[in-house]
Amino acid sequence: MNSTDAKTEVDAGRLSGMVTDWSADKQAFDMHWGKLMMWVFLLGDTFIFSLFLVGYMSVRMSAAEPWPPTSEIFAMELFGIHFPLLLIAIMTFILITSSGTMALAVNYGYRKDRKKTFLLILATALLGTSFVGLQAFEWTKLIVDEGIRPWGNPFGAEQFGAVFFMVTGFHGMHVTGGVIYLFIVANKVRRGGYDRDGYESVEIAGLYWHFVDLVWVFIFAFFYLW
Amino acid sequence: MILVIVLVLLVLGTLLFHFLSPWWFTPIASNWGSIDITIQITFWVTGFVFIAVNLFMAYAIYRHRFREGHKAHYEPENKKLEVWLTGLTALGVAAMLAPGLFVWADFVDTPEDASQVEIVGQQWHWTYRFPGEDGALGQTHPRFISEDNPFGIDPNDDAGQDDILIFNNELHLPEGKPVKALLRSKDVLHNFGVPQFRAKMDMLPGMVSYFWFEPTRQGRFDVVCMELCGMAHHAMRGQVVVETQEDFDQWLSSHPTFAATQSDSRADPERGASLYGVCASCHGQEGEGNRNMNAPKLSGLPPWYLERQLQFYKDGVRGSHEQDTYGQQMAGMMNTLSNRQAILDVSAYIAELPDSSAEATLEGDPQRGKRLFNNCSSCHGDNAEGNYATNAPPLAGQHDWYLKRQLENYKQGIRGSHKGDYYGTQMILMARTLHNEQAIDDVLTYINSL
Amino acid sequence: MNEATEQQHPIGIFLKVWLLLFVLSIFSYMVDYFQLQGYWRWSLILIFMVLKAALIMSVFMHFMWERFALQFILLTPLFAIAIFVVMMAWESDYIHWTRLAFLSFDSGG
Amino acid sequence: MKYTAIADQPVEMHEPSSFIGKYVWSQDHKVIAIQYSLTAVFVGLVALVLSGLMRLQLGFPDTFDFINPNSYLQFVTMHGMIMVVYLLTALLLGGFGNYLIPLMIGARDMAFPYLNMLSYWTYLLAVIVLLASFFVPGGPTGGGWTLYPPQTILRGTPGYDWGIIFMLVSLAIFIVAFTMGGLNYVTTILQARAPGMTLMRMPLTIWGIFIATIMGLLAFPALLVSAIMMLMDKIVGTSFFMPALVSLGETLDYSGGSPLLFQHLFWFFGHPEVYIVALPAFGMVSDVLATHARKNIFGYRMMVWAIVIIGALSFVVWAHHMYVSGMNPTFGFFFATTTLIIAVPTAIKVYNWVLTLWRGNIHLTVPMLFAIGFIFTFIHGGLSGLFLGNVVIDVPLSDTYFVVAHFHLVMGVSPIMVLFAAIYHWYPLITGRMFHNGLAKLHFWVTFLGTYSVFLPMHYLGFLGLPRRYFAMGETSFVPDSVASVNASITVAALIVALAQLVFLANLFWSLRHGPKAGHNPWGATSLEWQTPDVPPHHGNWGPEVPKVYRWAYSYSVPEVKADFIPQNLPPEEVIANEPADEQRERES
Ligand code: HEA
Ligand code: HEA
Ligand code: CUA
Ligand SMILES: [Cu+2]
Repeated sequence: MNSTDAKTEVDAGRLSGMVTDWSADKQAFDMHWGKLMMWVFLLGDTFIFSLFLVGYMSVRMSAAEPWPPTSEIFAMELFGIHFPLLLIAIMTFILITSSGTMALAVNYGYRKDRKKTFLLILATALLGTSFVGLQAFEWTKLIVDEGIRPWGNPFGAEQFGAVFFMVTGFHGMHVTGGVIYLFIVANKVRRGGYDRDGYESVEIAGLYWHFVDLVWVFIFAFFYLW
Repeated sequence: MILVIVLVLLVLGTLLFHFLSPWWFTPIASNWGSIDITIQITFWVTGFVFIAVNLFMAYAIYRHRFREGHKAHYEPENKKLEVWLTGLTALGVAAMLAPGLFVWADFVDTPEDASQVEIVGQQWHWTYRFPGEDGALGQTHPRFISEDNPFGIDPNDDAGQDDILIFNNELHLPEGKPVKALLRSKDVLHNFGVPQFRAKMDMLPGMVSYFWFEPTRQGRFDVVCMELCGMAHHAMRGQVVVETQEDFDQWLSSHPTFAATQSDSRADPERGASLYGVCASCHGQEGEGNRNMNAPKLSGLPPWYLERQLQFYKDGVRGSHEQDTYGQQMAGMMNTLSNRQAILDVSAYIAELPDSSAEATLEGDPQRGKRLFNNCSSCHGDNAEGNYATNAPPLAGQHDWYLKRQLENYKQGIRGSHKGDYYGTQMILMARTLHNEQAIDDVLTYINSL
Repeated sequence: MNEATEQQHPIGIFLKVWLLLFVLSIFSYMVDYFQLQGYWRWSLILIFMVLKAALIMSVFMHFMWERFALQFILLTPLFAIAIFVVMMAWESDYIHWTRLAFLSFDSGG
Repeated sequence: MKYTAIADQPVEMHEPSSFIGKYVWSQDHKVIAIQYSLTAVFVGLVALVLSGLMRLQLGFPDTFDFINPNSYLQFVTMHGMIMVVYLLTALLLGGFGNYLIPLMIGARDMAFPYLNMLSYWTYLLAVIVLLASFFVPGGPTGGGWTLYPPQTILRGTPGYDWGIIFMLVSLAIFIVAFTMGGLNYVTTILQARAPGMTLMRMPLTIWGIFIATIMGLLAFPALLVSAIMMLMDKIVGTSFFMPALVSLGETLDYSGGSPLLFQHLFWFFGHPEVYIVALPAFGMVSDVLATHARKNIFGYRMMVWAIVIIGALSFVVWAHHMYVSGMNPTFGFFFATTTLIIAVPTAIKVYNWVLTLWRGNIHLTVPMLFAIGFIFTFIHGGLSGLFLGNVVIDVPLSDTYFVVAHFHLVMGVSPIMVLFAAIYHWYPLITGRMFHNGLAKLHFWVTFLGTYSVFLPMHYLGFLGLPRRYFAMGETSFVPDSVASVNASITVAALIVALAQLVFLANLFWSLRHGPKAGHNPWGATSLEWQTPDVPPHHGNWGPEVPKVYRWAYSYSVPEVKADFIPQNLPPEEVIANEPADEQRERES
């Protein structure tokens, strides 16, 4: 009898290099459940955004009409100087900044430094808000000034508008959701809720926020710079 | 115990069914015998597996059925056996895959000497285009599509001018010559399928797909649409006629080039008017139709429809069925229209007649009629105004007694069953959805109300 | 990671990475500003993108400090995406070709 | 362990007392499972009725007034979509996943009970939206369950405006529901196992559900993305999937989109989806076979790896559904190869099932009957899949009834067989009573023989070249008249089978009251769900102590042990002098 016991033990051991984790009982990862769930969720979300971008790639590569000159369309006059992609650059920087503040927030969270954590999360949320604001501005600019519509535009392939509004829109929704999420977390930090049940929740919120930033990195490269 | 017997019987039954059932591939009519061979190979491999595994299972169930006090054998695994089985299976797979890939390699590259034909799909018809002398097809785009240019050929593209247009669903091909079929769709997905050819492929809007084959047997084959394309998917039929090179050349030369269709000698209503005198005796001066003469209303019918029907009467496509007594009368009259030009002229004249609306003679349930008409509206239009694109004549305003007779003729195959009636065949399938006289009356009552 | 290890990440590294991200973003912006084209543009954009992504993921999201088991299970599925991307690029190229070959886009109408 | 699992909490979780808290807004995985199952079976029956209507038209054309070309296509579409997504996926994962995961791995509940509850109610919303599409103007969509644009959103296809919108929205909602549930299943299986329950000691059921869930989390995004894009094409007027085209004579202002893009996205979801419904069935059937053959599942590790490999491979075979779609023909080589490779791990599973029977001590109980029926139909369906997988053979057979026959045997019958096996197998645990054996046997024979006689002939109609999704064949030169009689007999068989399902449902409800008390672990199974202190298990499942696991789930007929099974949680020292287990056995048999 015990032979089989021993057996299955060994079997588990031979599974792979990740012996200890995969062959553990109870739980595979010594980790907060919420955090693991967030990771898995982000994996799925990665698929969503990747597939959006693949769709974008396909329509763009197979389009017979020329693709609109992105950097020109998003260019801006500032004090008479002509900046391509200025707005986008600013948005990018804002998002990165917010990512930084969030990273610090998580770190201070684990140091049980309630005040700093709260303020940093708040800063992150506010930066996020401004990002959404700028995006709204960008949309209006594109729709009103440039006359770009989801179903067409003066510059060329009509998928341009479609993809732009869909991808940035979907990302924008993620940011908005994230901002709300952050405000809730921040509030709980302020009330010291996490001193009781641990600061992992802050890290989890952080994971989500960094992911939103991560996605933007790809959108920036593929949509605006390509 | 019963289970064991049943399993064995099922295996045997399946085999018997396989060998005895009359339903099997249609006799092949193309060069793709290699596909059939691949299928045979697959049959032997899978057949063996099917029999072996199932009979073994049956035997196991019999041999090791529950017996009191008896205990099962404890064997967590058996490496050797599993490796063997995996290996054998891999072999079996390879045995099926390898030949398949070779045939596919053959399938994807078209021989140099293949002649081109473009097959155009639309809801729910087929049309075809052959390259002219220059051997090249002109470029196309949906934005060019119009009544005068149904193929959407680019008028500025010289290569297109001499393209030969087949504006009906019958395609002729020479025997023993490889053809590369270029597939294009005006609207949605379709699939040009001829079971006897084995090869088939979807056609999509916005791009061009292809496949090649070589007809190896003379005859007339049915084309079925093999990709869901909406309500009348099942009624999207066509014909392929494989014949000798001579017959083919002759058939091809009887069709107009694109240039010809553009510079069509326009019809002359005046001459039409004089010709119409004869028709007026039955159809009325205004073409309003006459029930006592069983003559339908002509005014309000578009020229393209009149031209087609008159041509059908002339060619005996319509009015040749012995039960179609009234049609025969009409066919008899056709000698008064000596040639194509006459047909064009008279059609042009009729098209100018003031449209009158016929009075209703039937009454049914318009609500039910409306529901039933739902199907018809896809082709004939929501207001039964007719639609050139779907080859559907206007129905509104026509005498309901006439429509009723035609529907019944369609249902019984009196009309539309002639192989030359490219569009009627579709109507047969559709008319059958009106299961009884009541249904017909209801639809017509609704049409009257339009 | 549980708290004990968590606190061992010094603030410093986050600040460094943060700075690095800014620099990289500036670079990738410059690529566009100086209107680099062709392979240069492409390779640079991608390099900067990958670097930024890697930094955010590994440091900010603590990915580099996670157990290999987790890293493994989170990264392997991306192969599916990779294959899909390749196939779709190839496919789109093919579609584009048939369009140019058979459909007419230039001349008016 | 720092993050204490609910599973470790020594005290029993408080049980909600109010009816509402207990049965409606319940967070108990078992109640949620029942809710999921009942809803799924309900829509499943709707789809079953639809299949009956389709068969009526095909068997006896031009006889029924309520079926016309439009409604036929609507029936086909809704039938397919409901069966695949709203019945099978929901029942296998939402239903059995929810019920069995915590019980089989020795947890007290799902990792996130609240999320779990939300998941169900979201699913219900999806179902409601779906059924609502029957009542919108124009009726539900008739574009086929594959929803290929352009036709799905163009005039000429039934339900081209409201129907399709409702369908897409419903799917989006379903995906949200599935994600909430899926995250739960994955986290629970990874983190909330009982002490001693290593991954390689989990029953194959859990493995099947586990991998299927991961696949779902990665495959559904593709459907979501394509649904969003199509909604934009339909409502906003974008052109993702819509090239310039002339629909029924009118030129629409779309341009530049690519219908093939949708097909790729759809099948990137669609193929994994078919294995999402297959893998849990594979897992459950393995456990049923082992239990009722009183024998350990043969080659457990191979079985686990087969599941994992199948799951992985199924993400790189999607375009085998598109061999004749007009895509780049060179893809054929790649996808034919990957597709046939999948046959190997699948084959291993089939062999191991059969070898599990070999030298077993087979009790032909009802669950066992269904399990064996599954093996038979799955082999047949799988083998017919190999025809289609081999790209050249697919060319003549694609979009014919051969395909219909293939996927019905392999999906419309096999997993359904497993579902029945599973329902009968776990019925005593869920309700505490035995079902009526005679009725159950009747149900099996009719369903097994009936479905086979429905779908075997369809293969041959496919060889003839009968296209699928055809309202009527009419006179066609290559179709002999005898086909009409085949179709008629298929229809009769199908209707009989459908009626047999009423026997099944009747049995379920009758036995609730009148079935003999099942007692504790009637099948003498080793896995944890049967070892709960009380049957049916209460809220929190385990009483004061969560079980401790000492061995894998297949210690049947172990040598030198008196009883022919050793529960996973039976301490080794008790095994040799295995009185308790032994008496148990006597009592049951
Ligand atoms: C549960 C669902 C399920 C499963 C498991 C499968 C399994 C398989 N399917 Fe199927 N399939 C569907 C559901 C499923 N399919 C559906 C729903 C469709 C239609 C969608 C639509 O268009 O509407 C479809 C359509 C479909 C097509 C597209 C046909 C077309 O539209 O033209 C193809 C083509 O490759 C295919 C192939 C396969 C293969 C190779 C397998 C393999 O995995 C089978 C493996 C199993 C075996 C091989 C049998 C057991 C093995 C042995 C007994 C060992 C011996 C074997 C050898 C020696 C080789 N399937
Ligand atoms: C799980 C999937 C599933 C199931 C179970 C079925 C069951 C049946 N289907 Fe199928 N069918 C599909 C999935 C399924 N189908 C799909 C995806 C399509 C393609 C749609 C499209 O082309 O777009 C299709 C299409 C399809 C067609 C082709 C229509 C056409 O192309 O024109 C036909 C024709 O006969 C048909 C018939 C049947 C019949 C007679 C049954 C059954 O009557 C056979 C017997 C079934 C059972 C015995 C199961 C009974 C019980 C339930 C299903 C519900 C209750 C469940 C529990 C209580 C657990 N179906
Ligand atoms: Cu055209 Cu189906
Ligand atoms: Cu598949």
